[in-house]
Formats: sequence, C-alpha cells, structure tokens
Amino acid sequence: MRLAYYPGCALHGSSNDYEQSLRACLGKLEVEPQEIQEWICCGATAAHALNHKLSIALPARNLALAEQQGFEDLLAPCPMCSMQLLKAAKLMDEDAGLRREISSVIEAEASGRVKVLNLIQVFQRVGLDRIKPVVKKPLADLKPACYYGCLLTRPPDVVKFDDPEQPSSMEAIMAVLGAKPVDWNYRTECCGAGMTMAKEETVLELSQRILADAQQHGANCLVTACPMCHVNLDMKQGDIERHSGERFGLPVYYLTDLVGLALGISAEELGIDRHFVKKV
Amino acid sequence: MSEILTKAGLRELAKEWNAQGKVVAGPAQVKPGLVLYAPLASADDIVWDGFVRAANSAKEAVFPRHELLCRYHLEGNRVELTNGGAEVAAQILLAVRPCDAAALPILDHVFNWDYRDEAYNRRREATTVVTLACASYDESCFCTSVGLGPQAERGSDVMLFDLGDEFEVRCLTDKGRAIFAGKTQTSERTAPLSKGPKPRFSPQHIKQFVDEHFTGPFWQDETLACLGCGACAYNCPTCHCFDIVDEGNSQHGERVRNWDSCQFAQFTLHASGHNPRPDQGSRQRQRVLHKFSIYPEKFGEILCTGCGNCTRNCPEGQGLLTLLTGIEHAL
Amino acid sequence: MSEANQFEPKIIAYVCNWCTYLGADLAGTTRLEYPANVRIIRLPCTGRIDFNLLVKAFEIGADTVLVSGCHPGDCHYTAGNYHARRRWMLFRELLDTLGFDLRRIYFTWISAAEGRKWQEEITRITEETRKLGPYRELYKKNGNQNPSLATEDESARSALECGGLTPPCPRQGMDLGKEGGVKPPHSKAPLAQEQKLRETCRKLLEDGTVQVVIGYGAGGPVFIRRAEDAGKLVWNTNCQANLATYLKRKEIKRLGKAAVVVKACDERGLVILEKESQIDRLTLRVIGMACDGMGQPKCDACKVHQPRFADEIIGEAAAQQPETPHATETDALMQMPPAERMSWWAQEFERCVKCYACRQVCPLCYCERCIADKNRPVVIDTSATPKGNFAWHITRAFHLAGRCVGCGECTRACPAGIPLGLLNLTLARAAEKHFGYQAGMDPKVEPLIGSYALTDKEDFIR
Amino acid sequence: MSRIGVFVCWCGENIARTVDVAEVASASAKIPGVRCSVHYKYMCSDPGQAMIREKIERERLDAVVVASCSPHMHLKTFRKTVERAGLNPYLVEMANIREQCSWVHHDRSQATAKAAEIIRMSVEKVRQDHALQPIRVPVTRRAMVIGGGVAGIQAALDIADAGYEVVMVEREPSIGGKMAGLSETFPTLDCSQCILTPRMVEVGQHPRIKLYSYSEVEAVDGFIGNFTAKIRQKARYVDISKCTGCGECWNVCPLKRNPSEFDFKMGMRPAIYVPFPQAVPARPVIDSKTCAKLIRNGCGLCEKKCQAGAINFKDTDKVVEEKIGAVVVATGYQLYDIGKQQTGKLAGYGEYGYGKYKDVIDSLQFERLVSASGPTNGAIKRPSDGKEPKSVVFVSCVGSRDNAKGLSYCSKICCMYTAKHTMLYKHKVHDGQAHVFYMDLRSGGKGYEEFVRRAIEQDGAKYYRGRVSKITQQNSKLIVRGADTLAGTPVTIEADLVVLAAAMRPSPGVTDLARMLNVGYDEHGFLLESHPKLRPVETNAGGVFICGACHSPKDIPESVAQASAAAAKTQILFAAEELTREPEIAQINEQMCAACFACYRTCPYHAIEQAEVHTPRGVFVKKTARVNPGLCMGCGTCVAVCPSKSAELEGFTEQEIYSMVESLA
Repeated sequence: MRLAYYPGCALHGSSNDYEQSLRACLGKLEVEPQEIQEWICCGATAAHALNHKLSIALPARNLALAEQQGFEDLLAPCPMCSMQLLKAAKLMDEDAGLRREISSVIEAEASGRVKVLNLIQVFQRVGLDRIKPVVKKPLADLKPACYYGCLLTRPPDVVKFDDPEQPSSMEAIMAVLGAKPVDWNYRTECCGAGMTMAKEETVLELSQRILADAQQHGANCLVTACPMCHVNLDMKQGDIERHSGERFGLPVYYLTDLVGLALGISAEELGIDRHFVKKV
Repeated sequence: MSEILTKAGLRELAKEWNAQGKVVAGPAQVKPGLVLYAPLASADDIVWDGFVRAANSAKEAVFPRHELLCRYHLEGNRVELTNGGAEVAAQILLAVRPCDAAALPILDHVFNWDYRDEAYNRRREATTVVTLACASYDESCFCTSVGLGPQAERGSDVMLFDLGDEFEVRCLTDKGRAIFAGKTQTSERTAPLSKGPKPRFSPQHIKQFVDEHFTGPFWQDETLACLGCGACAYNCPTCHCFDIVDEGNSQHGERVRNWDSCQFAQFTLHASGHNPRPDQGSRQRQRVLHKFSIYPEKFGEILCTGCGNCTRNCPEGQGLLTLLTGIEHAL
Repeated sequence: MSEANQFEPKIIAYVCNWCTYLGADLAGTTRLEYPANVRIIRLPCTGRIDFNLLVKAFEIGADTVLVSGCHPGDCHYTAGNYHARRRWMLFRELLDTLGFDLRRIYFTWISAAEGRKWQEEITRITEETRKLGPYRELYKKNGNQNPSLATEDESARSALECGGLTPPCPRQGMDLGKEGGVKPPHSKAPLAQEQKLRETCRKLLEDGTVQVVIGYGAGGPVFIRRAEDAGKLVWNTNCQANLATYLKRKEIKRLGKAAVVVKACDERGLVILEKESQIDRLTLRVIGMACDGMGQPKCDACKVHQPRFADEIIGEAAAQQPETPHATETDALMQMPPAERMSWWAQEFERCVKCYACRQVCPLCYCERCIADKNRPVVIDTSATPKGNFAWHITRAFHLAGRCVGCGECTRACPAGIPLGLLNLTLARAAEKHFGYQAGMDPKVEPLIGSYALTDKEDFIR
Repeated sequence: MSRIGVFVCWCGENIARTVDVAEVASASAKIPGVRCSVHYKYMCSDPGQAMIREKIERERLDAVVVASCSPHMHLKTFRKTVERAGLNPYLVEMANIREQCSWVHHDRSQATAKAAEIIRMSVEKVRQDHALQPIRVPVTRRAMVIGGGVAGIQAALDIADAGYEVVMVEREPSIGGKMAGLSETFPTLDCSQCILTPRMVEVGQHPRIKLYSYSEVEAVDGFIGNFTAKIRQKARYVDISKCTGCGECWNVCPLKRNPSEFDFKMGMRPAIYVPFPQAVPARPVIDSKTCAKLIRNGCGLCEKKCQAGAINFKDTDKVVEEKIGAVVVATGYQLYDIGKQQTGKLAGYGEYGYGKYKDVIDSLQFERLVSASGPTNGAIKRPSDGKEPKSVVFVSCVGSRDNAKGLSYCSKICCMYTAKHTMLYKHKVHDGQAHVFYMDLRSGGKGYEEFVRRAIEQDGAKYYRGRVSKITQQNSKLIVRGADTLAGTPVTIEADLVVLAAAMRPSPGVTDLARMLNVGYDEHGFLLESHPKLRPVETNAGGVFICGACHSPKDIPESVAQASAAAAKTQILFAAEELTREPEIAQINEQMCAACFACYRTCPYHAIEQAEVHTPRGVFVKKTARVNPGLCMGCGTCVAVCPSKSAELEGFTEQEIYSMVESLA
C-alpha cells in the first residue's frame, strides 16, 4: 500500500524514534509511507490560535502538495497534524468560497480528494485479519493501557473516528497482537501537552492521573499513537514520580512499537531502546 | 407591349402614397427567417424576394383579428350604445401573393350575402391590392390544385411581375389604374409565363369524398397528430370564423369581434356540455367540409387558395395538404 | 405645480380577512387618517390571492397594487401566507422579466394589531405612487411609428385601426437568431439509433406490450399501431416535437396502451406528468432517445441529453454538450431598463394572434378547460390586444412555474416567432436560484408550488 | 341578482359627518340592477333592520348591500335580518364605509367618492353571490384515546363521564404509562400510584370505556366525526376473558430472570407476567421472545397450572375496526437514549459511561429504585453491589438544551424531579449526600420554587451550576468530574451512584401515527397544535386532539389539564348529532378538474381528497380532486394554485372577486 506520509515537526524532531518505529513496522506490512516533498508546518502550534485563515492555509498547502504528488491517502502519525489537516479539508468542503480563497493564497488547489488517515486507520486499512497470521511473537504477557489522548477521537465532527468518549480501536489491535488490553478510564484524557512549556506542574498532575489510573486497572505498560503524549508520559515519567512521590515505571510504547515487536522486529530496530522508561 | 416601372420608381411611388396618408402594407422581415405582411413605415422595409410567402395572410388588412364593434354604457335602466367604427385610412397592399389576393373576393361573399358587414366592407373598399406574381414555390404550395397559379389575377387591382431591375405592371381595375396612372413607361419586355407546382389533388375528388365519407375511420386516423391549435386557421387567407364578446363591467364596456377557429375544442361546445364535434377528427373534417363542399355549394367557390400557410405554420407539420393528398390516395 | 401632484393614484389592495383587513379596521377605530386612494378587496387569506388578480388590477388601470396578509406564523389558516410568499417570489421574477415596474407592486405583512402600520404603508405607497405618476408604460411599446397610438385608450387596437396588420418590430430590435418556422437542415440520421428504435417498437407491438407507438415519422408525428409499420419511425434532427404532449389527448388515449418516444428533455416532462398524476408510468412504455440537440432555438435551454428514467434507452449522448445560449439572451434582456423591456415584449406580443399553438404543444398544458377559455369570469381577455396577450402569456408562463422542463416547444410552435421560452426560462432560473429546484430532474422532489419552507426569503415583503 | 337593495347607514354622525350619505345613496341607485337605495341613521337599530326587511318584501329584493361598518362588526347581524325577511343570509354584502372610509378620511368629497366606489364593489359582488346552505356532517359520537398514560386516562374518563363511548388503545400490556412507575410526585410528594391506580381501575371498569391493552393503532381513515380505526391486538397468549388473574402461571414460570420493562431493567420478571401488581387489566401476557414453549415448544407449565384454561399458545395478532368521531392522542414520551452512539444528530454521552458503569442510571430507573413497589421495595440499593449509596450525583440537562449532542429544547420537568429525587434520597438515606449539577433551575409553577428551596435548604442537597465533563470508575467509586461555574472551580466528586436526568422525547413511532392522522409534528417529533395560543389542543386535522407529553415535555398537572381540555373539545364536537359548519368553503368542479392535485398538496387541512368519477353504472370516468366539506376551513389556497380554477371558494368566487375589481375600471 502506497500512501503519503506527513511527519510534521515532531517526527523529525523530538520524536524521531516514533518515525523510526513507524517505518520499521509499516515496512513489514508492505506499507510504504512516502514523505511529501516540501511539506510545511501543519499550523497546529501558534497559527490556529492567532490566525484562522493561516491555520487553514498551512494544512491546505500540505494537502494540495500530496494531491499534486499523486497520492490518495495521507498518513499523519501525529494526531495534532491529522486533526489540523482534517479540519482544513472539512472547512473547505463546506465552503467553496473558502476553498477558492485558500487556493489562491497557497497557489495550489486542495480539491479534497486526498483522504487523511491516522496511524490506527492505517492498520485498519491493512486489515487486522491480515496482521493476525503474521504475528510471530504474541505479546501474551503484555497488559497495555491504550491511551488515545485528547485529539485522536476529537473533535468528533472533524475526525469522525471511533467513539469520541469510549474508543476501542486500539484495543482491537492489541487483542490481535495477543496482548490483554486493560479496561481503564483515562483513554481520552488530556496529558497536558498544551502546557508543557507554560506550566509544567499541570502537565505533571494530568499525566500522573493517567499513569495512576492505568496502574490501578492493572496495566503493565501504556501504548499511544501520539508523539506529544509519549513525551509527557515517557520522558517526563521520572519527574512525575518525583512530583507525586508515586512509583510507576510504566514503559510507554508507540502503537507501532508493539505491532513491530509482535511481528518479530527487534526493539533496537524500532528504537524502543531510546525510550526513557525501560522495560522492567 | 407592356407597362413597366423600375424598382426604384416603385419605391418612390410607395413613398408618395405614404405621403398622401395612405397606409402601405407589404411583406416585411420581422426577424431572421420570419416574413409577415405588415404596414410599412417606408417602402424600403419591404422584402421583395428570398422567401416563398409571408407566414401570415393579407386578410388581416380587411378582417383584423380584433375589431371594436360598439361601446356600451349602462346607467340605471338606460343603455347607451356608441358605434366603435373609426375612420379607416386608404391602404395599399403591396407585393402580396396571388393566393392572398384571390382570397379577398372569396371573403366578400360571406361578409355580404345576407347582411352587409360594415366593418369588413369599410376596410375592403379602402383597400387597393397590388399583387406580385410568384417567382418561386415550395412543397407546401398547392395553388394549382385549386385552380389558381403563380400569376393568377383574381382579386388583384394591379399585378406586378419581377423582371429583375424593374416590374411589369398590369393594372386590372380602375382602383389600380388610379394609383399607377402616369407612373409607368411602356416597354417591350413582358414577363414569361410560369406554371407553379404541379397539381396534387382534384377539388372534385375532395368534395366527392367528404360528401360520401362523413363517417368512417379516415378522419380519426389521419388527424391524430393535430393538437387543435388555431395556427392553420389564423394564418389562412380564407378562414373567417369569429367570436363576438363583451369586454368591460356591468356599467360600461365594449363589444368586440375576435377571430375564432373551428379547430378549438370549445368552438362548438354547447352550454349543456354537449359537443357535436367532440374530437379533432370531426373538427378537421369540418374544416375540409367547409372549404371544399359547404362553401362551394353556397357561394360557388372553394374556400382555399392553396397558399400552404396551414402546413408551414403547423407545429407538427400537418395542414390541409396532408389531409387532401391523403384523401386523393384514399380514393 | 407639477402634474404628479394633481394626479390621484388608483391603488388596489388585496388583503386577507383576518390580519390586514382587521388592521385596516383598527386604523379606522383609532381614527388614523390616510389618503383615500386605496380600494380594499377582502379575501379570506393571502393564500387565496391569485397572481391573475394582480394582473387584472393593472388592467383596470391601477397605478399600484398592494398585497397584504398575516405575518409568517400568524396565518389564520396556518400556512396560507407561506404558500403565497413562495408564489410571489417567483411571480415577481416573471413580472421583472416582462418589464413591469416592480416599484408599483407592494407586499406587506400587516397584523390585526398594526393599524398604525396600515396607515403608514398606505400613506407611503400613495406618496411614492404620486411621485411615479400614472402607470403609462404598462403594455406600451415606445418608438412606435403608428400615429393612432397617440391616444392612450386606443392603443389597445393600435395597428388594427390602420388595417389589422401588425407593424414589424424595428430592425434594430433584439435578434434572437430564430429561424422562424423554418426547420433546421436534415442532418445525417444516426442510423444505428434509428434501427434500434424501429426494432424495439416492432417488438413492443408484436408481443402486444403496447397497442400504439407514438413516434416520429418523415412528415411529423406518427402513431404506429401495426408491427410491420415500425419501419415508418425515423430518428433525425427533425424530431423536435415533444411527443409527450400527445399523452394528454383523448384521441390518443383511446388507442390503448402506448409507448412514447422521448428525448431527455421530453422525459423530464414525463416526470412532472407522473407527479401530477396525468400518466400511469406502469402502463406507459417510455423509449428514451439519447440526443445531442435538435438545433436552435428548440434546444437553447437544454440541460439534459441522456434519458434517465425511460424503460428503453437508445443511444449514448455526447459527453460534452455546448453551453446554452438562452441565459445570455435573458441577461441581455435584463440589461434593459424595465420600461424598455416591457416595450420589447409588447412588440413581440403584438404579433400574437392567440392561436394557442404554444398551449397546445406544451405537454404540461393539459387542463380540461384552459383558464383562457373560461368566461365566468373572464380572467384573460380573449382579444389579441396588448392587454389580452400580456394576460395570456403571463398566465401561461406562471402556470408552468416550477413545472416547465424547457423543451422549447412553445417557442418552436409560435407562428409569430415570439420567444416564449424566455419567460419559462426566467421562472426556471428563479426556481433554481431560490429553491435549488429543477423541474423534472428528480422524481423524489416535491413540486415547487404547493409546498413551502419557513426559510423562503421575503426581503421584498415589508 | 337584478333586484338589489342598497342601504346606506349614517352611523349617527360617524359616517354622515365625512360621507355625504344622500349623494352616495342616489349614486348607488344608478347602478344597473339596483332597485332601491336608501339611507338611514342607524341601519343596525331595530327600525333600521325593520326598514331593510320591509324593503326586501315590498321591492322583492333578491340581494342586499348594507353600507355601514366592517363586516367583522355587523355582517352576522344583517344576515339574520335578511333571513327573517326570507332572503338567504349569504345574499348580503357589507360595504365598509366607516372603519375604512369615514373614520380615516377628512376630505368630504374624497370620502364620499370613495364610499360610492366601495358600495359599487359590494353591489357587483352581491350580484354574483350564491344562496348558500350551512354544511352538515354526521358525527359518530364515540372517541378513541390513543395512549393509556395519565393524560389518556384523564381524557378518556372525562369523555366517558360526559356520556360518550370511548375506545382506549394502549401499546403496553397495562395502562398507567410512565406515571404508574413513578415513586412520589412533586411538589407534594404524594405517592404516584396511590393517586393513579384508582383512576386506572375506573377506566378498567367504566361501562362506556372499551380498553384495548397490548394493542396498537394500525390505520385511521375518514375525517372529523367519521373516522374508522384499525387496531392491532398483539398476541397475548392469554385469553383475558377466561383469565382470573390468580397468578398461578407467573408463579410457576421457571424463566423468572428477564429484565422487566416496567422496572426499566432494574428488576426481573417471568416469561409470563403482569407488568406490575396494580396493572389494568390485571391479566398476564406471555413474552414470546423468552417463553420456552413459544420458542422451542418446551415447558408449558403455566398452561397445565391454569385452572381457567386461559393460556393459549396458538394466539395470534388480531386486527379489529372501530368507528369513532374524534381522536385524542396521548402517546406520551420516552427518555433520550444517553448511552450508545445514536444515528443522526443525537450523539449520546459516552463520557458519562451510561450502560458501561452499572451505577450510572437514568431518572426513571431511579424512580423505580425509590418506589415502594419497585424491585428493591423502596430501599435505595445501587445496581452494581446492592450497597446503599452514601453519595449520589444527579446530573440534569442530559440531552436537553444541548445543540451539540442532544436536543435544543428544555425538558421542563427535570429540575423539579431532580429536586424531588434528592429529597426522596435524603429521606431514605439520612447520612447520604446528594449533589446536583444543573445549568439553570427552572421551577416555575405552583409551589415549585419553594419545593426546590426545601431540597436545598432542608434536605441539604448540594447544587453546582455547571456541567459534568466525565464520569470514570475508581475501584467501586464513580469519579464525577465537573465544573462549578459560580465558584469558578473544577469539581470532582466520588459518588456511589449517578442519576442522569435524560431529556424527554416523544414516544417511538409517534410520527408514523401523526402521518396516519394527518397531524403535523416538529423537527423533534412532538405533535403540532393548530394554533399555539388559541387552539392548543386542536390539530390541523379536524377532530384530532392532542394532550400530554406527545405535544411537548410537561409534568403531570399540565398533562391532566390539557387532557381535560382535549376531552372538552371532543364533547363540543359530540354535543350535536350533526356538525354544522359555515358554507363558505371550497368546492371542485369535477367535470373541469384536470386532477393535477396541486390543491391536494397545498391544502393546510388535508381537506382535499384524490377521488374518482364513475358513471351511474360504476364505470370509471376520470380522476378528480374532491373537497371534504367536513374538513375545509375556507382559506381558498386551493383556488390560487388551481390553474383552470376548477376549485372555487364559495363567498369569494372568482366571479365575485373579478366583478369587484372590474367595477373599479
């Protein structure tokens, strides 16, 4: 399966381990994500707060590029990015005038042909029934708490993915890998990413809740599909423990990590060894 | 020996007539592809050739589609009537076709036989007919089948024959002579005879058939395509049915005369709701019957000059000729 | 003193019995004075106020007409004013195209409590009409050479006074490129289609599916009743007539179960006819012919070329179809100032002799008794005068509002070459503009007239 | 009409001051067809009316124009006047020369001229007027009440007590509706069943009420006064005529653990059951989906046990017909489905974990929980572990007033019953704490505000103005996270039980019923009244009335009041054997009608039918539109849309209107 790949800032920066894992994992499933030429910022950070038009124009440009480069599907592994792209597409679908205006601004047209996918949807594309047979190392001892974060399923009318409040698509994948996902509460809670720079205590408190709830419900690790969440839950886990005085030691995996492991890819290839919280 | 007048000369003459307060009417182009008889602001507007005949008929000049007969005014129990007939300016019908001209004497019968129709005759007397002999015909023309032809003189006061740059002028009546007196030169040139279309049916056959086949499936079967509009009758030089209505309110108004057509479903509808001619078959039969049997019996003339306007104007390309040739075959 | 000041306008007000009439009563009981120019005609509901009444008001010399009823939501009959509002939206567009002076037509909502508003509106309307002066432009053509036109009331029979013949419109008049009665040249017949057509019909007649096939023959419409005659059917650019119109004729109904040959445009008409329960689609056999146009002006407003609902579809229409020029003509017409527009139409209509070919060829004109043929009351003068002709063409066009499928038969049939289709097109465009409605395109959509939406716009109503 | 009388009134000075009545009268005398034209001080006075009658007789007048005030003022008066003189009352026209002339103009000459024209218009109209006879429609004096909830019960009893027969149709095995399941009712806290069950029994025993329980209305044809209803009696598998309601059957039934509909799944019932002890009829029904006999021809114990031999496993649906003259719709409500993702606009509230967490329940389930006759006999035990909840969170506006996920409207009763719930809870769990999240407190109504204050002040319910964002589970606790917008702080409460006040929606299938009855309904499916102020229980379908929550969310007192109103309307209709209506209605010239049915689509009252014309021998001639004189209200919208004017409106015929207009030429 050939699809456009929009890394966004995260996967080329702080979370390049995510990209490594993603390429390794998807490669195994004959999915070849091809990076969009000359992609630009998705507009998630400052733009959508400061300039509405800009926050549409930026993602629109990326969509247009993908279209020009002849793609039909676009994978944006960062939920923030995919939400931005979907939002732009939606607004332009609803308002032809806006589409015209934006097109003139970005000097390219995003006709709305390109379909934006998040990571989970890519696996659904591949087909869980096709993944099952190729699982080499079932993750039998793994009790992951599937963490969707705030953006994967929200805003529902934009992303139109899974149940916004009680999602279950990641659990389905885990089950296929032989793992035993736990039923817990904080699937879609906020990890505080927005406050990372501004007010770190908030991040620590919010993330702490997530880790705590996962632990209480018997999880022995977390799995996520969002670079931001990963940063907060993995990199900051030490700070969180210091801040709350609780001990978690919960490894935090990218969805692709676990799929990859199950498919028999080594932790190193997947870049798991670069995570902060190591497997106990 | 003949009398001739250059085209330029005739145009000048027409201008004179206009100047004398006469109305000059003739074929004028209304829009591309549509030529109608119409009063002309100047003789320059007239179209001499490039068409077979006008889409309407010259009868309008003497029998307008709408005519005021009188005005009424009621007050209490008193009724006042004032005659509507305004003075009619002398009019010259210029370059009408023989099939139009021939229709006028035919119409004269019906407007004069038992009662002299003021409105009609007022206009008729004020009218001089200057006919232009036909130089061409099309598949709808059938004048020769009803005893007329491209050069038939019937009903004309003057006949014009196109000689290219000039006209041969044959004045047939004093009316005609009056308007051309001293305007023409004598010449050697005379117009050649032209035959026109070859006859398509014989009027006798038609009369015989309609008299014998009042009933029978023919009429139904042959008229299925007729939609019952008045396009044929209203553009026919000889059709002359009319309807008299009052327009106004209970206090004052006008009594007017409007064209009517036997092809309309309401034409013979009784107040009771009964309609002696319930379908298009019987209405078409009536039309043929009237033109080829009743009228001839009454006035000794066929009520048709073979102009073919009925066919040309029919939205579905039907018309008398279709029916008449059909009859010819049926026999 | 300018002439406008002595001039006393004649204003006719059609009002509903429950709101505006009572509002006017209230103005009386509270002694609110207003000019005495208005004549009130009481009807139960604005829903009852027919467009013909507006036309009639102008005919009898009204300078201004007011239509007024209950505010939306207040209708005594719950929805009458909504139905009325929708009709007015469309009717105004028609009047505009015809060059009526829309400043002389007022629509208001005045409730039983708004005596004050009634007073204000009538005062305003009277004043504005005074400024406008008497409605002289109504049905008038300017630049008319005919001397007898000078006298106002005589205009009705203008040219007739000089011998019944109608003056031609001046050469510089708008050229609609109409080929008069002349048919377009016989194009090379799409033989394959013709063969298939004959075959199909032969079968239908042989196995007795139908008793008659309504189709095109060399000399116009034919009604094939024997399989061996199927060969008489033709398919070429002379197949202009909309044969659906024959389905309404008793003479044809008598022939038994029918199959009808239609082009995509004609087919749209069938959709309407079915919605209006005029045909039984179960018994009727429809043979749809793909068509790339039959030439001008017939196909000017054409949107469809490939039949969609027919039982048999024969042929494949070219994917690319030329843009329809009609729109530009209407636009050109709408460029003129209203008075000029009316003058243009007056000139066109003056040639109308009321032969009703336009009505007879229209598949959607199927009334048992056309309103034009009714005489109690005479809604439309039978006379072919400007008055009578305008009344007729307004009525014909508006009775087709939201129904006309633009088959262009009216224009084609008119012996006087009047571009009647333009009027229908105006309404079709209005329907699309205001309601996104296209007649005969989607069998599921509710007919435009007879339904309404609370959201119908009413910016023209005060 | 050629012998018309014109009677110009001075109205004392009111008209005569500005209008020269003498001149107007003499001008009118000149109008063709006018036999006499007189003026007089007060036409409406006895001598004035006497004068009109006397003229009618002496001048043999066949039509009359009274030029005076507005027809809304005196038309009826003068119709009576001429009637007494033997003239048809519809041959009178009034020329309104007071309200619309003398009172609004000062210029005497202008006013006089206008008056003359107004009279001329009226003369032209009366000239065309037809003599009309009032319309009479026979009435079947028998009502059908659809829905056996408190509204339906009230309506049925009122109508029956007034002496008319009533057919009541109830979908469930017993009447009683939602109210039968309620614990206590606000603001008086009297036991719901204590006040309702006697009424239910009354219905069950009333000689004039025919009860179809466990039945549904399948079709309704006809029109006001003359309906025929098809009622489907669902197979009950128990012959109620034989059954004594002894209860042996449901005692022996082995399949006892089926969630009880009546208890909203809070309790269990056998496969053969009566929904609740006080059910009417107190006869069981077999649930075909669970009964072993009906599924796999096993068991059959109940049949063996039944002395009366009332069990009939061969039972099938029966469709019966009932002739009735009026319909009262009282189909009530259902709750917004909180849990699952719903189709369409309604999104559901996944974040509240309803359906996921056992201890998150809706308000009706809580009613059963606190009801003395409920599954816990009134002891408040939470579903998950049967423990007594010490802390309960009540969330109002779940689905109401929420354009994003729910419904735009306010469900009106939730504020009140939530307050009630907190009280009932406190009264039973003294050491418990009730928390309430609300948007606004809407407690309009007699004693309502005081009631809410009691909940807060005496029973110490904690109220937070704000929404709940998420409910999660921690061990055995429900963690409710919300906001207190007044304090401006987030609130987190560890609760043992959460009660969601779900929005009220019309009962399922009500829109189908509405279409059956030609009753309109709004975007939410609530039935539309004919006029929001003046005809609140009537609908645009003549003879169909509405009451209770099928019209809009309302509480018991309102529903009952509205039910009585609907009953009153029904009685008015039944008061006479014939329904008499004004003859100024539409009619179709069936000969001319082209059957395009534009009128049929347009008529706001569905008064036009698609009919067929047949010869006396019954041969089909043509289709035609036909006006049902029982339904037509005379708006004339059909006339305007009829291209051939085959539709006419008596009293405002084309001929009449055009004559008026043309008289102004």
